[in-house]
Amino acid sequence: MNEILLDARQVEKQFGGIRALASVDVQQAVGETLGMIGPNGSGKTTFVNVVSGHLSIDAGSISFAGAPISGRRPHAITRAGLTRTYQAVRVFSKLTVADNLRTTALAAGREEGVKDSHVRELIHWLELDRRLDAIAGMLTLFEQRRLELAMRLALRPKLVMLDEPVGGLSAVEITHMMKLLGELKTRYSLFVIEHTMRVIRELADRVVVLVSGQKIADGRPEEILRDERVVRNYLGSQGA
Amino acid sequence: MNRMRASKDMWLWISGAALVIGLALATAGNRFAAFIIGIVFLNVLWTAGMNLLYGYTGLVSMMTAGVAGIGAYGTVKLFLDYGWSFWFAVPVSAVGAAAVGVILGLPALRLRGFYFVLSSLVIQVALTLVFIYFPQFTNGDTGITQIPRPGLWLPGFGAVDLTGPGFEIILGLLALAGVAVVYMIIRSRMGAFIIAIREDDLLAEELGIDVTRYKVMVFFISSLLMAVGGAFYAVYTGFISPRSFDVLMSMNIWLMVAFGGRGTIAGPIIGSAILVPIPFLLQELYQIKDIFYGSLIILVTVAMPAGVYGTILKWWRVRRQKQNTAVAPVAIKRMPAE
Amino acid sequence: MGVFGVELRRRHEACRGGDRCGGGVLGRPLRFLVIDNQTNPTQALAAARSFDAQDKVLVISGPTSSDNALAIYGYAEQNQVPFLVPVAAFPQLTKPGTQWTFRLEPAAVGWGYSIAKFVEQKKPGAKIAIMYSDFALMRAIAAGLKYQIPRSNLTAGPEIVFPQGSSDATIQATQVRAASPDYVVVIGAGAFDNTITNQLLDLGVKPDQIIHPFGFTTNILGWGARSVGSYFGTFFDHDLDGVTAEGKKFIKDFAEKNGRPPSYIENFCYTTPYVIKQAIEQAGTVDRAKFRDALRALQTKETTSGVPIAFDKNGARQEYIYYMQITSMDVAKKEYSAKQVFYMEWSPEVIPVYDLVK
Amino acid sequence: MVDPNLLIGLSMLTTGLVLGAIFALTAAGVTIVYGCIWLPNAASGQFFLLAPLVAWSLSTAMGWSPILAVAAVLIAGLPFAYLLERLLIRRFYDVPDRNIAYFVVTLGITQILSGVFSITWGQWSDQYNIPPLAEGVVFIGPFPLPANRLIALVGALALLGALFVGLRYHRFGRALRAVFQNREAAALRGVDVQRIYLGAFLLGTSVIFAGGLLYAMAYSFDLSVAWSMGITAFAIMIVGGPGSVLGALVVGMLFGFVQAAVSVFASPTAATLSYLLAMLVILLLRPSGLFAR
Repeated sequence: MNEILLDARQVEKQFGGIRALASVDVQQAVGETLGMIGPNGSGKTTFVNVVSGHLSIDAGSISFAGAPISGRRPHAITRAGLTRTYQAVRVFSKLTVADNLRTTALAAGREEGVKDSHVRELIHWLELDRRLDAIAGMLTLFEQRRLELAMRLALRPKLVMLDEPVGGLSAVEITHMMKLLGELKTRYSLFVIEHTMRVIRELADRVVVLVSGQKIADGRPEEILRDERVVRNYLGSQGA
Repeated sequence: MNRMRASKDMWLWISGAALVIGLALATAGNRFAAFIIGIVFLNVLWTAGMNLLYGYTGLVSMMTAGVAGIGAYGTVKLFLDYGWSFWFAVPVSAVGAAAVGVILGLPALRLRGFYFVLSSLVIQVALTLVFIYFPQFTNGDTGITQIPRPGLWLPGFGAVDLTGPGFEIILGLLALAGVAVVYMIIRSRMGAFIIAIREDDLLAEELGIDVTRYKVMVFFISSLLMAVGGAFYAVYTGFISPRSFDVLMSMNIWLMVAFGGRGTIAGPIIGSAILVPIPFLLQELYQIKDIFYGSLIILVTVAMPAGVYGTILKWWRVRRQKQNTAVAPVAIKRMPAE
Repeated sequence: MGVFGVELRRRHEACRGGDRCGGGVLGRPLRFLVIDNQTNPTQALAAARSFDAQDKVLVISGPTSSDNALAIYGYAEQNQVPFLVPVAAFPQLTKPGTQWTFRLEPAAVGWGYSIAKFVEQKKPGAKIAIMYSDFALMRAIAAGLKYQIPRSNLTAGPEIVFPQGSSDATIQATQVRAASPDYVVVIGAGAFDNTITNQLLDLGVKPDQIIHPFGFTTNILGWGARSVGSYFGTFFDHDLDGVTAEGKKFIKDFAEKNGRPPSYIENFCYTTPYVIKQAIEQAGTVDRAKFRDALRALQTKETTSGVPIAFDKNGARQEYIYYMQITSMDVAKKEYSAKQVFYMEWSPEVIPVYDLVK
Repeated sequence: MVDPNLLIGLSMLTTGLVLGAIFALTAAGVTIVYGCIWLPNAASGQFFLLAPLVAWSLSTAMGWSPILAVAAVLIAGLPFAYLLERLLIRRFYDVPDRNIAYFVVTLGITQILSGVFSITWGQWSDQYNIPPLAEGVVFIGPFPLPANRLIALVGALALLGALFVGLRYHRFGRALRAVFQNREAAALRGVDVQRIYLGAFLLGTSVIFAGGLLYAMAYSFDLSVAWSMGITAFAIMIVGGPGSVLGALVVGMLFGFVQAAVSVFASPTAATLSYLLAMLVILLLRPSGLFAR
């Protein structure tokens, strides 16, 4: 196994007596694409929230790229190279696409903003060239998803955590997004929460299954998707 | 491109300076009109600070008058009781007032939305009480009267008379400088960040922007502008009392920004220029002043959330877009090729 | 207006007209500043400036009872405009060195002084409790009273300060009652004055133990019929012994128009144009400095009561006060009657007015 | 001679009860509106003043009996609140962050009302007394309590009790509480949220009116009451927890007794400052208040 990038150990999170995360262990290696699946309310998004610093943990430890990050504020974690997206797409919806990207580039310390070569490549690759002057909130959902992705990649992260990257997209758009994520996978470490099994099957090198805040399985997708407990606890209920 | 912008900006500021000097000189013969102009200038400075805070960062602070009051009382204390030069007392007390403002406001800055508004309101009320109940510093609710205008000695000019239009010119240049500070901040990295904070502070933080740090910086800078304005207000009008810096003043400054157009450079200037003279010119109607202001607040919030200038800008943008559409229709979303 | 309350409100309608001078004297306009305590000081200053620079008035005068008086005072002194204040009792308006400001109403510190003199004459050695609201005016009255109590060989009882915005005084009234003072001086702001008075009466304090430093019609009626027998200070009342024929006409006309008798505030406003007219006639010109000098030298009398009017070198009025005892009241009809029980005149600086209030 | 400490103790008790009950009632009105609609009504102090001013005019200038005047004001308050909701309040129901918009709008209403007061009632008098419903004093042990103030106290406690029971057991009260807790969930369960908003605004505003009327029965009042009461009610709501009627009740009573007790042991000025301090501390440390669910 490669060098460990994300290392979460015995992570605990409670909400008013309910254990949202119960002693969860997750390790991710550099270059690896890790999938996380589980029923609604199983704690997947909570896990991303504690890793990205939006929620504090009650017990356990999280380290990233060799340094502990639990207790640090979200912006510091972002600067350490960990970025994330949200289930509901999140961009500055009243600003233009260009301003969204410019702000992000400046936040990453790239003074040229949209003219930065890396940012321009991203714009081109994610086909946002013709939408730069549009107000972000007026874009289609798929365009917003691509903008969101462009913003995260402009930060030059070491790890991108994607919370349901194809949620709400049409079949054609999913195919397109899959192609983009496939290319992304070759250059970045990805962490993907998804309900669409196709995404997990095609993208993930390894899959972690959360049920009621507990990790019940961890392994290669083809094994996991056949695992009896997983099928009973999650896939069965999905009818997949 | 950048050089072009810089030179265009330079011309803008020079004509701005010419405009304020011209206004001050034009009203030199009429001390009443000059006074209105002077108060408008002060309010332009105050609204510039409020605009940075509310218009660009999205923080509705109700304690701005209190901070201006600290600047004013501090300056007057140093100037009159300790015999400092006014020009030295202003920066010292302004930095002091801004520091006090930040220390008081710091815990509140962690709060979001309405809770920040309310905390700042409570702090404002408490500051007013401090102004009233610490008469050894403030002379209590009767106020401090007969504050003299400072003298000024400029190399090359010698002693400058500040009892006439000289002071209005200084106020005008000060206002211009305040607006320029805000303009430069908005053009900078920091500007992009605070706008991001206004739009979505969680997302801003997620993108690696230290939200708290920028909020504190903005709060400090705007407090500085408020406090400087307060100090000049004291010597310009010659009188300060707790009521000069009460919550109604905070609200009025907010109203000028909202009415003129938040988050635009010109909006608050327009707001000040329209709203400040009204109570002075309609003195006979002083009784309905509160009703007028209250109605205006509601009107702006309900019907014109972008303010006068913001509404004009929007209308202009829509018009331009329509023209553009006529020339080259915006392409319908292009499906990327496999 | 402070956040916690309107500064003592007093009624100014009678001052708005200035109709006694028919719009002007010697061709110069006579204009009255209309400023109440809701007006922001900046606006008060703008109004003063407008009268000075735009209208070129000879004299600024206006009913100003709040900090606005001090604001305009500063303007008047700095810009050398005569400023005649009908109703504002802050001593600072005539502090030593004042050149252009004249005050018709005696200073509040003196009111406090006169209470002690009044009690000294009524009941030597009496014990006096003070209950007052924390406003500049009330503090000044209390300061004068506290200064004079030992000098008049009186005994100081409990002293209670209420913050601006208080609404209940039951406990404090109980405390005061427990100390059994001979007199309680009540100096509340606005409606709270009524509350203190009534709560003292509830607890068994007798009306004739209560002294209000000042009483004007609306607040006398506010104390209610229960307070018949209590004392109040004033500078003019419809039941004064010495009301002149002109004074009687003024009272009658005012009552017909407003449905209640006038009090000292309206009387000061009535007197102001008369004083201005006298001074202009003496000066024989409408030059501001000469007018100021004429005011300084003025020796005249209130036309309504015959009380002398003269100013000292700082522009302070030669002071005087009446104490009245309420004899009957009909709140519904807005009527009361009172009898004059004490009168005194004194020079402002028999007490250190300007040291007691900064 | 009665023991002065007993008298002072009894006066503290009655003052604490009267002030506390009126504070609690007013804050309950404010908190119902905020908890349900998310409307922090900055004009609640002006509403608190409006009701007794109208009652004062009716009972003195028009010569109505005080009981009739009070009842008339309470009834007339309903269409007033209804109109306000229809014309202004409902426009913001779907605005995100609407509490800030509401705060600003109600500050505007505050300005308008205080302007109206100063050119109307402010010209007519500078202090107002509503004629007492009952004359005389009732002795509580050795302590004389005016009958009128006793009526105000009983009225306030009765209203508080009714409010508390009504919110807990009445159908509308339960729906209101459901909306307090989670408006989406309540909407999903078939509660007509907009109707509940309207109901909450009418109820909360009427309760504030009632608080003002009871205050005016207990004390003389003037225009400055609006500011001090508005701030006090807000402080109670914040400390008790916005939306918590129980919090308003407990903290309101507490504030009443604090004002009563502090003025015995320290200066009355300290009591006023202590409200502000309590509010600030709670805002900074626990913005959801002491009685948050």
